[in-house]
Amino acid sequence: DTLRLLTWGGYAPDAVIDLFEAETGHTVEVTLSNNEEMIAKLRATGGGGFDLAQPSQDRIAGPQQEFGIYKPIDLSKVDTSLFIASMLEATKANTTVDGEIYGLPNIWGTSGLIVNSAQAPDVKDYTDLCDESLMGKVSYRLKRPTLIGFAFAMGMDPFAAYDDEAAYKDILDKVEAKLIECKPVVKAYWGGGDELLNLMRSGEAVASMAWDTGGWKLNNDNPDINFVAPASGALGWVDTFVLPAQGRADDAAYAWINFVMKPEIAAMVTEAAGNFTASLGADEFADEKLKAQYQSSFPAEAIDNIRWYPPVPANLERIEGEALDRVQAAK
Amino acid sequence: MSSKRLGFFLLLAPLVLWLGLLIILPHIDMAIVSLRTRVAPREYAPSLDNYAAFVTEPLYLFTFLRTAVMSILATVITLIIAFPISYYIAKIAKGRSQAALFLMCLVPFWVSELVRTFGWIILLRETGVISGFLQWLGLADQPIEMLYNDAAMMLGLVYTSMLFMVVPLTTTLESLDDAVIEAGYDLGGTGPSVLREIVIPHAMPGIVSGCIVVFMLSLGNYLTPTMLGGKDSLWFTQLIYSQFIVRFNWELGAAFGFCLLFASSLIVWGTLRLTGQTLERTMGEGS
Amino acid sequence: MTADLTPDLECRALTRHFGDVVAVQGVDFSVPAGSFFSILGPSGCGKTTIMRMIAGFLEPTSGDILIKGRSVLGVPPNKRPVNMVFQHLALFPMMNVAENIGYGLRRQGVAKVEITRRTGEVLERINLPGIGTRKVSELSGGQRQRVAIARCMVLQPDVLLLDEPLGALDLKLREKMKVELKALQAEFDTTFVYITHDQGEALVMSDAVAVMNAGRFEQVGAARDLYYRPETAFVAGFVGEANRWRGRVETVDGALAEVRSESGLLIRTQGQNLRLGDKVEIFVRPEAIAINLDAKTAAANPNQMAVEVSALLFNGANSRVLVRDPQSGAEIDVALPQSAEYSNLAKGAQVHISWGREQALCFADATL
Amino acid sequence: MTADLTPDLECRALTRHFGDVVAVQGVDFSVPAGSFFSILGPSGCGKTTIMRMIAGFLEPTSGDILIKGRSVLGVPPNKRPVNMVFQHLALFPMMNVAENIGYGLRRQGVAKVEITRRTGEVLERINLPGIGTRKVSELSGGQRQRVAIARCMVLQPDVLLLDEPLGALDLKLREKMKVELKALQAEFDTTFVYITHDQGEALVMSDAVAVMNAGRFEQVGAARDLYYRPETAFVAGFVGEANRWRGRVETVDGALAEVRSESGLLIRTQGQNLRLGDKVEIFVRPEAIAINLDAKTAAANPNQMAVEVSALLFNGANSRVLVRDPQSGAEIDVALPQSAEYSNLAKGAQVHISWGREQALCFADATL
Amino acid sequence: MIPSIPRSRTMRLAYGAYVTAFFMWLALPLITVSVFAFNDSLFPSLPWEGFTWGWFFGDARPQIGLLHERRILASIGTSAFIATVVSALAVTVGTTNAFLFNRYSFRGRGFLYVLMLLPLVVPGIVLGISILVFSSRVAGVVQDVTGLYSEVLRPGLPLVIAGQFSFITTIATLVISARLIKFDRSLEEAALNLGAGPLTAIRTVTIPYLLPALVGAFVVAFLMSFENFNTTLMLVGSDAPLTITMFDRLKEGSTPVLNAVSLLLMLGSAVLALLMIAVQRR
Ligand SMILES: Nc1ncnc2c1ncn2[C@@H]1O[C@H](COP(=O)(O)OP(=O)(O)OP(=O)(O)O)[C@@H](O)[C@H]1O
Ligand SMILES: Nc1ncnc2c1ncn2[C@@H]1O[C@H](COP(=O)(O)OP(=O)(O)OP(=O)(O)O)[C@@H](O)[C@H]1O
Ligand SMILES: [Mg+2]
Ligand SMILES: [Mg+2]
Repeated sequence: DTLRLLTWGGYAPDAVIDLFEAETGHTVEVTLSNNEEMIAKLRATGGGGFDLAQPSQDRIAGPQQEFGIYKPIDLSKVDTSLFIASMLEATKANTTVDGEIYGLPNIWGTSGLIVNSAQAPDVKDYTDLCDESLMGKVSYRLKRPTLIGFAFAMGMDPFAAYDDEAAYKDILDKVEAKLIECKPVVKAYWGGGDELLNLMRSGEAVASMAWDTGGWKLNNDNPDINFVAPASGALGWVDTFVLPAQGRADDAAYAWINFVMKPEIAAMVTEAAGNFTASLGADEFADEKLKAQYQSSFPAEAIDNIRWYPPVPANLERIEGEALDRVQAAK
Repeated sequence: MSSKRLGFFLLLAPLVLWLGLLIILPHIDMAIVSLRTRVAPREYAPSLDNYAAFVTEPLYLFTFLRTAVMSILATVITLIIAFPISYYIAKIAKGRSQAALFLMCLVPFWVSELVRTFGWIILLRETGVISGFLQWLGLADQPIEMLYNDAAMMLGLVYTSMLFMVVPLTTTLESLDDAVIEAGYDLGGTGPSVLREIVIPHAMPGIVSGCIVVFMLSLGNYLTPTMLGGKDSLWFTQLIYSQFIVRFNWELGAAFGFCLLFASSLIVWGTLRLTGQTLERTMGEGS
Repeated sequence: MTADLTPDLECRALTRHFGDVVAVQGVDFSVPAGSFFSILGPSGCGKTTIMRMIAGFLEPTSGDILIKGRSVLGVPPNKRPVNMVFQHLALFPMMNVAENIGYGLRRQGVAKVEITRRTGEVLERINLPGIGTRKVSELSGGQRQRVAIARCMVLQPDVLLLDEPLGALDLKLREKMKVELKALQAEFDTTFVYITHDQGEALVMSDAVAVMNAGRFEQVGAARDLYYRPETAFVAGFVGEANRWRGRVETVDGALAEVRSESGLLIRTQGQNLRLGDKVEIFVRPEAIAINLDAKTAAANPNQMAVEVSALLFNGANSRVLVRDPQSGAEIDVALPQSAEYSNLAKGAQVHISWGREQALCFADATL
Repeated sequence: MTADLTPDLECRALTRHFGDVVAVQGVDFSVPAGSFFSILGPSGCGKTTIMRMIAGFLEPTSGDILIKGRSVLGVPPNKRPVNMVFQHLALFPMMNVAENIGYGLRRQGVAKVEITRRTGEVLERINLPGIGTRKVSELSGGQRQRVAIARCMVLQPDVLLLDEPLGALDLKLREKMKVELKALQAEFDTTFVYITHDQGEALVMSDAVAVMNAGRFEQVGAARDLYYRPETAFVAGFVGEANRWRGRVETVDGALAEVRSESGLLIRTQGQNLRLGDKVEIFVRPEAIAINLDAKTAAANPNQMAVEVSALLFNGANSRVLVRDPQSGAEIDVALPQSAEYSNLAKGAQVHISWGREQALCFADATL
Repeated sequence: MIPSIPRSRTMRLAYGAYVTAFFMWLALPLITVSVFAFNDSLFPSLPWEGFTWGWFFGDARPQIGLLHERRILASIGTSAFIATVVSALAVTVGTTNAFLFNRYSFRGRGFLYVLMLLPLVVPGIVLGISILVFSSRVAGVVQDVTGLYSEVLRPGLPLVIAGQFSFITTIATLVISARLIKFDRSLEEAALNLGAGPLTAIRTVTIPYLLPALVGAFVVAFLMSFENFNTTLMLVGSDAPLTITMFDRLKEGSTPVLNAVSLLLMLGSAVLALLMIAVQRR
């Protein structure tokens, strides 16, 4: 069969695909995307066109209720022993709709800050990005992680307000005001990874909100730059496996899941993507340097402080979107 | 006679299929989508809420106006830059160099807009080529940021649209008989007066068609504002894109799409009326 | 008036090269005020080049151009007191008739009312009152013609240049416009310099005609002089129609001579400086040849022969007879006289033709 | 041959309407095999419409077209045994000369070698051997002309239609091509139907000419008949040049009559069915008017008057004198005879003119 | 202001300088992109780290050259495929449209002509979205009624082709019409007169006459399809054409391999352009 995989860059390295194809006889077609586009695309196709997708675990329940684009996972076809049990259970809980499980964890990571410690040693939390001394030297995205990160840094708990639209809106209003106030300091809102990497690497920006992997990548190039878990806590995400509602090659999809969760394969994925997987025992195969970078970014208390995204209720994203638009348009 | 009718219908069929299936029906459908609103998961009700949102939310209106004004500005700048070039190609260059110059105008279109914009990013960024060059010349003592602002975006828009202005302008200017210009001088005209009374009126269809195309391209552009624009340069297409892709709100996105289509048609129609041209004539001559 | 003593336009040793091509070579002429001067020559001989130099669109390579006695070299076209009617008229298609005519006045900063008045006036003079608001595209060919002239005349130029203005018109209209143009010139009393490659136009309208060939003036003179007393073989061949023979001088007796053509015809002629054995060209106009049904009448002429009619080209007053000399096989073009006597002439008829010595124009063969 | 008895082409009561416009109205004619038939008429009179009906591009509204005696109504253009030389020739620009000529043969499925042979043959017949590989754009106007004819002739059509084929050529070339066309027709021995609005072309080449006006044939006949014996005022005015007066019959005496023109000129003429008070038109050709320096010689003619020369239009053999009748103020166009006697005639000279009764063609005034 | 009008030397020089500057400006980003294809660095920007062919031929991390980038190569193939199909369709329909508008006058002709121009004034993104929404709905209806999943109506190659076709056809129509208008109908009549049937006449005379415009329209359509982003973005499925792939790459992090692809494209386009000139010359 042909496995049409809708995934993120780096999650399906060519080397892994070659091994998979050799072992199972399936062929793999990869389409790269991100959370929003994955869902938009599946919505447009009515959950067709792909056999396996990998949205984050917080983006499964809501869209499923709204658009019905996934199909339940048959756990009997999955070798659950390959997964880190706690992660598997958490994901299952977060992706259950009407008693059916829709997602399995694959890769996890965090987002926080990338800081050039030589030039901006004082950046410890999201709100520090608004420091006037960094005028024209900081960058972040205008996306929901920024809203949530700032909310935490401002001492609020947005996740707790997920179910209370009014309270959440209240939080967003404050964050929005902060972001608008902060706007003059920002050099540019980055849109893609390339932009971010170029900004930090060239020294045009000295601090930014970003994913941990980006920071580690830059760290290879310039030891001054590294990922910093913010004081108010890094935001933790888990990218999952889901079956699109109209997928045709479920067998190949399960085969792929079982294949990439093998520790040695998962380690290859980690090397390509830069993030760790939910595969049990993959750490042993992982690159030493990456581990070292991970440990320097995440002291023990920082790991405990990671705030994992809960599932996003359906209507929240609209409110967030409006707030973000207003920030962008503000002078 | 009947074979003539048969021929007519055979020729009409592809046109009707094309326009009907790919332009008209989709737009009708989009109109329908834009006229409903979500009341609960997978439940929609007919309403005008989406249009109301467009009109009542200052952000949307403001973004739209900004986009339109910037597009008009880009069109005007493109026209001003392109006119002397087209004139040079059509009237001053002769023979081989004329053809060569014309082809050189096409060169940027050998690569996609993405690559062109990418090229500008390399040039304009703070640590980019131009900034470096200026420092090397001693004209600047520290890196200069030229990216992420409206000027950069304008540059990108103008650059990307240039061809669509130069081609119709050159074509219409070429059709102006040299003798008519000479007659203008012969009767006592000076450069500016000949330009104002003879050259520009003659080139009007080309100017209008170039302006329409450039305006529409700028208005509908997504890449350039996204890649070159600054932190407050929200473009209306970005708004549409995000409604569809990021916010999963097709209803509002469709309404936005319609507003864009409607308003742009209005502007085009107004321009045509103002200049006394027709779409048929300008477009027929323009290509 | 004393001003009439200086010619309106004078060109002195005017020369123009385009790279290696010599388009105009040492042309000298002067045009008296109020006269109609034509330049007649085949395509590509350099007529337009002269015109464009006078109007200021080309710089002469050498030589001088004087208008009313003042050199205009270096004066830009919009400052020269000459106006030009272009070959395809070059009316401004984006303006109506009145705007076209008023264009030059607007450039001079004449007041609006004044422009309206003068435009109306000139339209009246060209017999087209009230067409001011028409579009150029709504005019007929002849009307455009007149508007183009009016557009120049309203500026009262010292000299009006016309570059084959009738070239684009059809036959009947050309005939009509020829006469009209001459009348307009008289009406405006302006100096006209007129370019054409149609000898009919040049001969009918002009006070003086310059015949031009390959960048040079071959002869300048009144129409009759060119026609009856051409100075070069080129002029003889180009102006009017003619039978043309190449040959060699066989006997010379003072100014009289006998020439044997390449086809073997013996032609008696006259001419200066002819020497035995010279290669010459002989021109005899069709209407100079008398046609007779019997030999007697023909015998009076030094050139006469018995021929057979090979074709009759009936064309009313311009009918021709093609006759064949049985000896040389040469075909000779003879004008058919309008008298009833010849109206029954038919193909194959035996007739006699004859012409006088002085009708056989003789020139040294230039192609030698 | 017996085939010669049926005409190659015959039109019967041919009529064509375009909506309300009647372009062609009840036209009848037949063209004998091997002859040269011209249709002469002003622009827009319906000439092209007739041609297109014969070629099959237009259906007649009524009437019939017969080729070699067989009706071709309903036969599509590609099946009719006629070929057409288009006004602008319509040579295929994307093909070379040989491909152009071979086009019709290829459509007939003739073998390649045969096509090459016949193309070469026809090129030889039009005196252009070896130009087969040239591009159309590399040919001169006259060469194109001949290629266009060859392209049709290679198909050996029964009838060749020519729609103003010389219209696009310049003056000198037209003169030449006229003669050549006639020669080509003799060479191919095919029936030619020729359209033109230039009377010179029609008169010189044709065996028979039809003069057409506003959709109808006014007169069909040989060139001389049309010129000397026009049957209608239109023909008299359109074929050849003429002085034209409108007037009223003042006295009638059998066939003889006296007419007073609107300008007051008294003209003695002759004509059938003239009655006192009739409005008539009188035509007198310029070359029919004799010009005399003294009154005596003129007195022999029934029409004679003393006039003043108002203009001399010198044009070689075609020179004209415009004279003015001092009484009526009418201007009369008189051909200038070629004799030396008149060469000194100048503007303002007092001369006598005269013409015979039979030279003054008289027709009932149609515009009445 | 034309060569025959005398102009001062300063004017001429200034004008010349302006034109030169303009063309330098046009070329600038392309040259920059090309130059950085040879930068021996992971980033296509300053500083210049030295010359390398690695981004074309390299086969080891981190310099994986163009020739070893399966996804990019595949997307070039996809783009070429889409462009070929779109151009062929657009030229075909453009030709029939041109004939329709040139040869027939019928009621509603003017209205249809304006409608035909409409795709030019619809922003690309809106066009893509409207087609996406419509096809999704149709697919939904089809599925509800027949229970069949219609791949064609879901984002993917067919929709990308349809989307690009929908506006490129207008351009093809204009290009072909422009030449057909200049066609002298009497050439076709001459062909009929010489014994060709109506279709043969069109095939042997009209089409050869149109050929330069057909080739021109094809090339223009090909290039427009190849570089289209806005419309494609909304309709693309799992087979991404080159612009989309490059856009994705750019989001992940650009390497000079993108510059290498661009350089390759420029060369390809140059070849196409020369081809077009060669045909037009005929
Ligand atoms: N701009 C130019 N560059 C080069 N050669 C030129 C230019 N203009 C004219 N010539 C050449 O100069 C010669 C004279 O040209 P000109 O236009 O004066 O001829 P003409 O007598 O007006 O002919 P026509 O009757 O065809 O208009 C020709 O050989 C022509 O090729
Ligand atoms: N297709 C048509 N539709 C309507 N009217 C037409 C059409 N073709 C010709 N006519 C009209 O029929 C009349 C005769 O036209 P036709 O073309 O036969 O004239 P013509 O004698 O060939 O003129 P010309 O010498 O200018 O070519 C004209 O009044 C013309 O306007
Ligand atoms: Mg000329
Ligand atoms: Mg006609």
